[in-house]
Amino acid sequence: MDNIVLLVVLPLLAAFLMPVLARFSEVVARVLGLSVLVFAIAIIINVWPQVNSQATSIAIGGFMPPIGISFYVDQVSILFALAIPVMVLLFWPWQRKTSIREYSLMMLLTASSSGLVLSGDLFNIYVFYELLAVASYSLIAVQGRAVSIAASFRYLLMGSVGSVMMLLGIAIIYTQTGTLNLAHLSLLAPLHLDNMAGLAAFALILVGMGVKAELFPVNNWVPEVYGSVSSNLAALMAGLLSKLAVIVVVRIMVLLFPQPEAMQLMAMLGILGVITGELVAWRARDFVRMLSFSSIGQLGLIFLAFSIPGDTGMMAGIALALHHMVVKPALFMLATGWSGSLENLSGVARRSPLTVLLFVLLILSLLGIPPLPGFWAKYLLMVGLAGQDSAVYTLGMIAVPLAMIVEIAYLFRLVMIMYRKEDTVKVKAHSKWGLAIAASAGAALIAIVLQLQPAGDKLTTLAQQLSDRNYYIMTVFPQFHTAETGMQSIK
Amino acid sequence: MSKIGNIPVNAQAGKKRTNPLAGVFDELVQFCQSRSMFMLHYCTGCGAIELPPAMTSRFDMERLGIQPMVTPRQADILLVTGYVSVKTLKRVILTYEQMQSPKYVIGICSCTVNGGMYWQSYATAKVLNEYLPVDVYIAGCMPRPEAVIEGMRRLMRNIEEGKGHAWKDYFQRYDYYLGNQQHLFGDDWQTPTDIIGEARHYGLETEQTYGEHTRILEQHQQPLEPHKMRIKF
Amino acid sequence: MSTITELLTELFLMPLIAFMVGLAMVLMLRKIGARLQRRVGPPLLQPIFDIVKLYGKDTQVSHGLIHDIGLVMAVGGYVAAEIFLPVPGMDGIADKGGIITLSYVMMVPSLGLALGVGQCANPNGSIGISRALTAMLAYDIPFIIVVFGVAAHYQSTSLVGMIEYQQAHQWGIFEMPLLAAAGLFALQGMMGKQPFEIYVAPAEIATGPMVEMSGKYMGGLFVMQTFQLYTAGVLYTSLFLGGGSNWFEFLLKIFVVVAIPMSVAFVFPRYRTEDMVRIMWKWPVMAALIGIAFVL
Amino acid sequence: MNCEEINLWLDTLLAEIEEIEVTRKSERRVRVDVPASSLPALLELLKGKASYVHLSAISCVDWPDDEEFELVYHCWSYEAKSLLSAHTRIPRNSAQEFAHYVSVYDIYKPAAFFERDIYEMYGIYFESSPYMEKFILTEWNGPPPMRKDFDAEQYVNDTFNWADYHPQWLQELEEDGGGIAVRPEDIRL
Amino acid sequence: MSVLDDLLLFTALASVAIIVVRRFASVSKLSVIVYALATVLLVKMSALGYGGEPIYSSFTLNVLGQNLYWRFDSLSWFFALITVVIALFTSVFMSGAWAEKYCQEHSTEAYGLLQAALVLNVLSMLVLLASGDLLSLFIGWELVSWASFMMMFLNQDKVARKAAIKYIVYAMAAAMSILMAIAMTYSMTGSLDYVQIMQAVAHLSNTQIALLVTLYGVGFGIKMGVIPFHLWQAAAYAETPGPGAVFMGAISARMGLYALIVIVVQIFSLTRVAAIEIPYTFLNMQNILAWVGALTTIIPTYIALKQNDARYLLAWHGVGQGGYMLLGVMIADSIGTAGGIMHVFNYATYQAALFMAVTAVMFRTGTSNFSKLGGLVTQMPLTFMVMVVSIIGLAGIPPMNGFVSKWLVYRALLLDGEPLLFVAAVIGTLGTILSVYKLVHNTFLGQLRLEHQDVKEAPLSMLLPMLGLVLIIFGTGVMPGVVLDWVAAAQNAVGIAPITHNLGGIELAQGGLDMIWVTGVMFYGFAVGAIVFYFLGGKSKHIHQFDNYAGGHFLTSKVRYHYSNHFYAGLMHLIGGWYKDFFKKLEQALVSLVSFLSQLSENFYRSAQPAVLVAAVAFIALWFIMSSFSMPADTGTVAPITQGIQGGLPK
Repeated sequence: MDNIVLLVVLPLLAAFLMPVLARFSEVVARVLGLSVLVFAIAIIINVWPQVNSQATSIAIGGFMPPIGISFYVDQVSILFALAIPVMVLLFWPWQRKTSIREYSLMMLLTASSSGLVLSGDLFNIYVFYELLAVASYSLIAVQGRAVSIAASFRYLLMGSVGSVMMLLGIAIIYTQTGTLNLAHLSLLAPLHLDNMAGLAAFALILVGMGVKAELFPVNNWVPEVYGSVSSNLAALMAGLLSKLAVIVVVRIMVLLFPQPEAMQLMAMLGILGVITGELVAWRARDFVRMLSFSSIGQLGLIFLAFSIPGDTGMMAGIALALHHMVVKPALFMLATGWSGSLENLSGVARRSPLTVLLFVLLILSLLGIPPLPGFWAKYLLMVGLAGQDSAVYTLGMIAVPLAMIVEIAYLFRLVMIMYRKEDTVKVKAHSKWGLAIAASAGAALIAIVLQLQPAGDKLTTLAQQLSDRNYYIMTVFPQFHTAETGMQSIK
Repeated sequence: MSKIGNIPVNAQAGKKRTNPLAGVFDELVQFCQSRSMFMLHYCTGCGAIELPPAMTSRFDMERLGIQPMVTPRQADILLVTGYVSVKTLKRVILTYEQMQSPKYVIGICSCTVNGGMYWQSYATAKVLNEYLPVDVYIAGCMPRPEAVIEGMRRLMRNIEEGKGHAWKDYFQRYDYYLGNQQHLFGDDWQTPTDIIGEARHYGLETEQTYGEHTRILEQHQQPLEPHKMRIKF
Repeated sequence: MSTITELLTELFLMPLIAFMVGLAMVLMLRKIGARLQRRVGPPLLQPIFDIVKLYGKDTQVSHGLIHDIGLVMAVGGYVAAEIFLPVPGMDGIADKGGIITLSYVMMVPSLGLALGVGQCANPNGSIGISRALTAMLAYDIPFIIVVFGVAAHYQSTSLVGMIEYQQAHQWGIFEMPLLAAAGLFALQGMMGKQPFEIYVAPAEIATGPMVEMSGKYMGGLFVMQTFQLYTAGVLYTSLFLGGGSNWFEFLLKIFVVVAIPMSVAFVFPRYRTEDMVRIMWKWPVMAALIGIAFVL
Repeated sequence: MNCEEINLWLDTLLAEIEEIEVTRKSERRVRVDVPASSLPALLELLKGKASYVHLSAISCVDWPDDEEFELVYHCWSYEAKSLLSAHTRIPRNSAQEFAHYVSVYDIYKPAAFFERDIYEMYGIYFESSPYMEKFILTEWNGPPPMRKDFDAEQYVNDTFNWADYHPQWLQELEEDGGGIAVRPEDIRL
Repeated sequence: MSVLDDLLLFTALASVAIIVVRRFASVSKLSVIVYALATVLLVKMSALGYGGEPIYSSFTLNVLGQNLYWRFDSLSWFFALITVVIALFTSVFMSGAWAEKYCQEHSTEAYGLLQAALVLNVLSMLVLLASGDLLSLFIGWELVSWASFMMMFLNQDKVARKAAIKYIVYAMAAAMSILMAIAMTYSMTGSLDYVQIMQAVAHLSNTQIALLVTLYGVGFGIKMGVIPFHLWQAAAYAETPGPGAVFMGAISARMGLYALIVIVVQIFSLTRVAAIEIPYTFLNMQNILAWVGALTTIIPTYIALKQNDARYLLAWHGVGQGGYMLLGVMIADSIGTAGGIMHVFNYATYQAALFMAVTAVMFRTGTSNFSKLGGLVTQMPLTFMVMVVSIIGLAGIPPMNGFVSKWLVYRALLLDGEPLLFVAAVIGTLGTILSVYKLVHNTFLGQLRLEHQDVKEAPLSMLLPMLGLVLIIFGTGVMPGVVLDWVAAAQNAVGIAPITHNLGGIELAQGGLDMIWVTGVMFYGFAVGAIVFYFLGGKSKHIHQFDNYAGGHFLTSKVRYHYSNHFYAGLMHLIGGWYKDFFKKLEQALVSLVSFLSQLSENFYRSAQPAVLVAAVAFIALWFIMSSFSMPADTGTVAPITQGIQGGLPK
């Protein structure tokens, strides 16, 4: 079970070894990156059955929590941990001309993201988050185009402000409780963090992590960055990194800040994200810009879903997150050929009917049309929202459908342009690999439709695990049989 | 020189019923035809001003069962009032052919009788019954309403006595009338009504219906048989 | 329900009576018109003379099969409508279909005539028909409100039931004066006489729908006019004047009912189409609605 | 400028021009004889300067023996309250089909109708008049009927035949000596 | 494997087969066989039509704690029967001559897509009709709206595309409002199954019921095209290629009514809906729905009056008659609902026949624009006969079936004592009569055009379905009892007292209706009229159309002596001013509001210095938080925490 730590260590090592090895032979350096990823996948696969039965907490270096650094591995985090190497492998910059620096940055990215997902310690999360941020700034800058450098600088500014606020949040938490271990903190939270300070801390962490998770006030960088980077990287960032940030924030919220105000704050920001995302996407005239705004909208939806207390919220959130993780990168892969203004897509259905059909399948699922998984996610969200009776959720209940109507308007306006009679198409050919990924994503959607029942059960177990605080505490502190004994022991 | 008054017409042509018993029924129909006449006055000239007084309260034509009608389809009597210029004669003939028989023509004012005071004019048709079979003439350079009503009563008596068959003459001697018309309007003269078809349909044709004038008409007449209701896939 | 043989005699007798009474009504119409214009007016049997003369015509013009069928539907529709109207001693099939069926059966002749005139391919006819249908739209709304009020008041839609109710209680006119007034106004429109006769404007569109009707076609329309007057009269009496217990009283009522709109007709000029619709939707509808307010 | 001054001014002006002769028949009637070529100029002067704004009619007189047509333009002035009729003579050239003259449509708009009338009735073709085609005599394809050399009565006798109106009651009268003094066909004016 | 499974499975396999085979010419024959077999399967289930127990499908789905199942009850059987029969007629109409012409003009591919769209539509409608609980209802609902979008999508020209996208946005709005309503029902009653919801409804508060009914009403209303949402339907249905319009016009919009009946009448039960009082007005919820139905009967019918294209006129009538059905259903007593439900059947028959006739005219003359048509009665007499019979049905005049359902609704309104609703319904019907005559007159009557002299009758493959529909219209008109049995079964499946009826019609104490007698007397009248006409009058002669009274003018083909455009000029002088496109302006206002908001939010994303903005906001928030709470005095509490877990150190 302990070789989970290798997930973080090996890519980190490879990241720093790669430039050195590159001196001797290019080939070895290139192969190293891939082999590390494959090895990571192998580790996860053989750990998978064990985690399925019982979540575990690994104390690194033998220092038991709450002092030492501990990794917490349960079904949710292992799922995302698996997603990281798979997605990086899929979106590995295969082109010949990519420099070794980019490979090592990718390795750094994998290391920091898997660490972020697995770590059970607040400060550890902050460190990995910083590492991830640095990796993504430099990855954007390394594209070499002037516009991407400017975008990465603006993203750097936003990111650094975010990380400073997150650090402040952690500081407040530390002053209040004196510990940084998540399990321990969740024991102390009802006593110490249930006041204004706790709420402030949560707000700061939320906005801090929000930068990476495209949360409402801090997502100005999204359109510029996705517009300027290669679609591989954009797919990776939109698909994977934003979900990781969301999962971490949710885990913190569930464990540390279960009070309703926190959830409503997150819900409010989520609703604003949905509305602004969809509305601006309605005006977007460029394919990639439209995709990025729609991803802001979808992320807002995911935040809103997670902010619903109880199981249904978690289920809706995870469903939406996983669905978005599959669909959005596929759409970005389609953008390899179709970037540029929407008008030069007019009549493209005549030129490549299958790709357009795939595009339609993907956006149908994004919109939530019944047989496709997107619908079940949206159904869970609506049921969750309907269950709550506080004002924010009813506002969400009204805002989400309206946003969906705007979304269908601009998506189907694009489909109309594609199916126009006159054939004035000015698009490049898709990259074979990109098409393959998109097609596989479409196949995944259809597979889920056929396997609806097992997928539903898997989703319910994931949600239970994510929302169950005592289970988390039990696994980290096996000696406390129940949460209450833990509480007495502290007082 | 055409003779007025006694138009040689065989009254029996085109009779529907042959058995004698039907005679009683025909008597009734003839009586009703005389008692209810729908009048269409074509105000070709000055004579028309005499008709409103004949209709209104002082002389009241309705006593005789005469009602003014607007379209030739519904009318029985065509009152040609006043001089008939060549241009108007074309329209009078068209209106006459659109009327449904038994139809009667009453020429009011002496201009229809023999040219009247416009006898010298190059533009007017002098004798009406060369172009249409006329039943009754009412002379007078604008006959007074009493004269008009007297003319009407004379027509009613004619119909009662069974002498109201001038309309058959138009079918039976169509070639003569057509000749006069073509003489005046030129050879390419034609009306949208298919008189020859109608004559054949009602069995009113005689050998005099056809002649060289009808041949001239045949050459340039546009086809007039109606669009038959047919099912053709 | 009367037995089959009785019904068959009724099937034969009712339209015949309708025709006879209708002829008398047409004579009365023309006599009133003449008297108002200080004229002598037509002789006694003039309507019969006209109809026999028209049917006795030797040549008739038809524009096609639909033109003929249109006429047959027009006359046939009214013959069928007569059988729905209860007459003292004969009920016909009034209880098989109530007022609503009757008001719809009365639309069959106008639709049939419209189809027939349509095939005459004469724009005067088409303009006339478009105005006739607009007129129908105009007078049918107050008429339907009146029907609603009456049906609601008598709690039944079959004319036979209504007449019994009125025989037992007072006449309809006393219990629902406003509805009766509105009904009379609608009757004026329904009979298509002078103030609301825009679709037969002789000078403007050459008698509208009747422009291409000659011989037996025109005769059919004269017969239809007789039925129209008779139906209007009998419908109004059975709704408001309690039908007829014996024939003399019944005939007297019908003639009085029909005489009022006739005398109004010859005094008024002709309204334009939109004015007719405006007037019909303003005054009678107002009166009828207030009348209903009292009834409900 | 009241009407006396206008009349005075006009008379003096016209007097100066040689080839036209002016006869003022009365205070409200002036006759001017002018050669064909200068008639439009005169009309322009009248309309522009002398307030003769209304062309009430153009009449035409046929002088077959002088081989000429006489055109009379009747102009009316509201201020001067007087009618000026300008007479002119144009050659008849009865050999060809039409006589020719210039149209005054550009000066007086109503001239178009009068010119078309004269064209139909007398066969004078007015150059550049807008409606030079048959309007009244559409059914007539004989010579222009108003010309004196057209004998209407002869034409009527050729084309139409008369009704010998000799009904029953007239025959009885004639048997016992009565009857019509002058038969209709012998009446001559 | 119940019969329902066979039906659904068979239709699914058939649609796959048709989609695969769509390029070949045999696809039209295949589709005809498919629908025929589907009808046979439905007939096997005909016990439902006479009050049988609902048939459950063996296929159930248990997802996320909800179990979805599918069943057919009498109401859904009634609707399914109409759908499949109309589809059968449409497919027969599509095969044969129409197919060849469409393939030449467009392509065999386009024709195949049309067939595929039709079969997908039928499949999705059957799935919707078979839905057993709210979730399966929603899934079916979405499939139907997307299948009809696919049908509208086939027509390539600009107007059709604009109509299609407007449709899909409306349909999505409807879906969203229904999803919201389902979510709320689930949260209020705890389950999505009809039976449990029915029990739970008893103790729901009035406001909750009002909210649910409004949301469901809006959702289903958009699909039915009731008054505030009626703008999309006419253009969308008129622009679909010929037979598509036939199918869509006849039955597609009625799915909204089916769902409304299931939800509002069966689950929330009209008495409960009627109990909800709207404050400050005399109305209650049921009145509002009834008035929406009444307004929908009037406004679209008078918009149809102004149309200058036959297809648009018929499509606008579709909207109008939809309102009529809603009005019928909303009158709580058995006669009214019977009228409403029967009107679905009647309307499907004659709307399909009318659209087929118009398509036949377009097939022969190439246009359906009134100003280019006229006088086709002599060239296409059978199509004319079909159109006359169906317009008599649409106008609701006795011998045809349309009259029976209209009579039922009027009788119900009379019994209920709703004068204004009664008048509104009558205004709607009169408007139908006027616009229906305009349709017949401008296409078939009047002067025949020169270029249409040699137009032939519609081909046999198109005429057969039309004549079949005419037989149905007349048959059910004379003997409405046949349909009334099914309607009665449907009524008691939905929980309303079924209507007492016999073969001829309805007996009621206060004056019933017996169509056999009424039709018999009418045909006796026509016989008398025919005798008077043919035997009393003399021989008549057919004459040419130029031999016409024109005030002495000689008619030639150069001058078109025909009155067809601006047909009801007199009426339009009065009501012309009342058409202010109120709803179109409302729609445009909404669209401009959305674009304004998006402009507003785009400015947010374009701001140059986001980082500084966020930092300032954060700093202020931080300052506020730091000042608002004091640091905890004794930091001692921290210390003991660690001892408590001392034992946790590594061994």
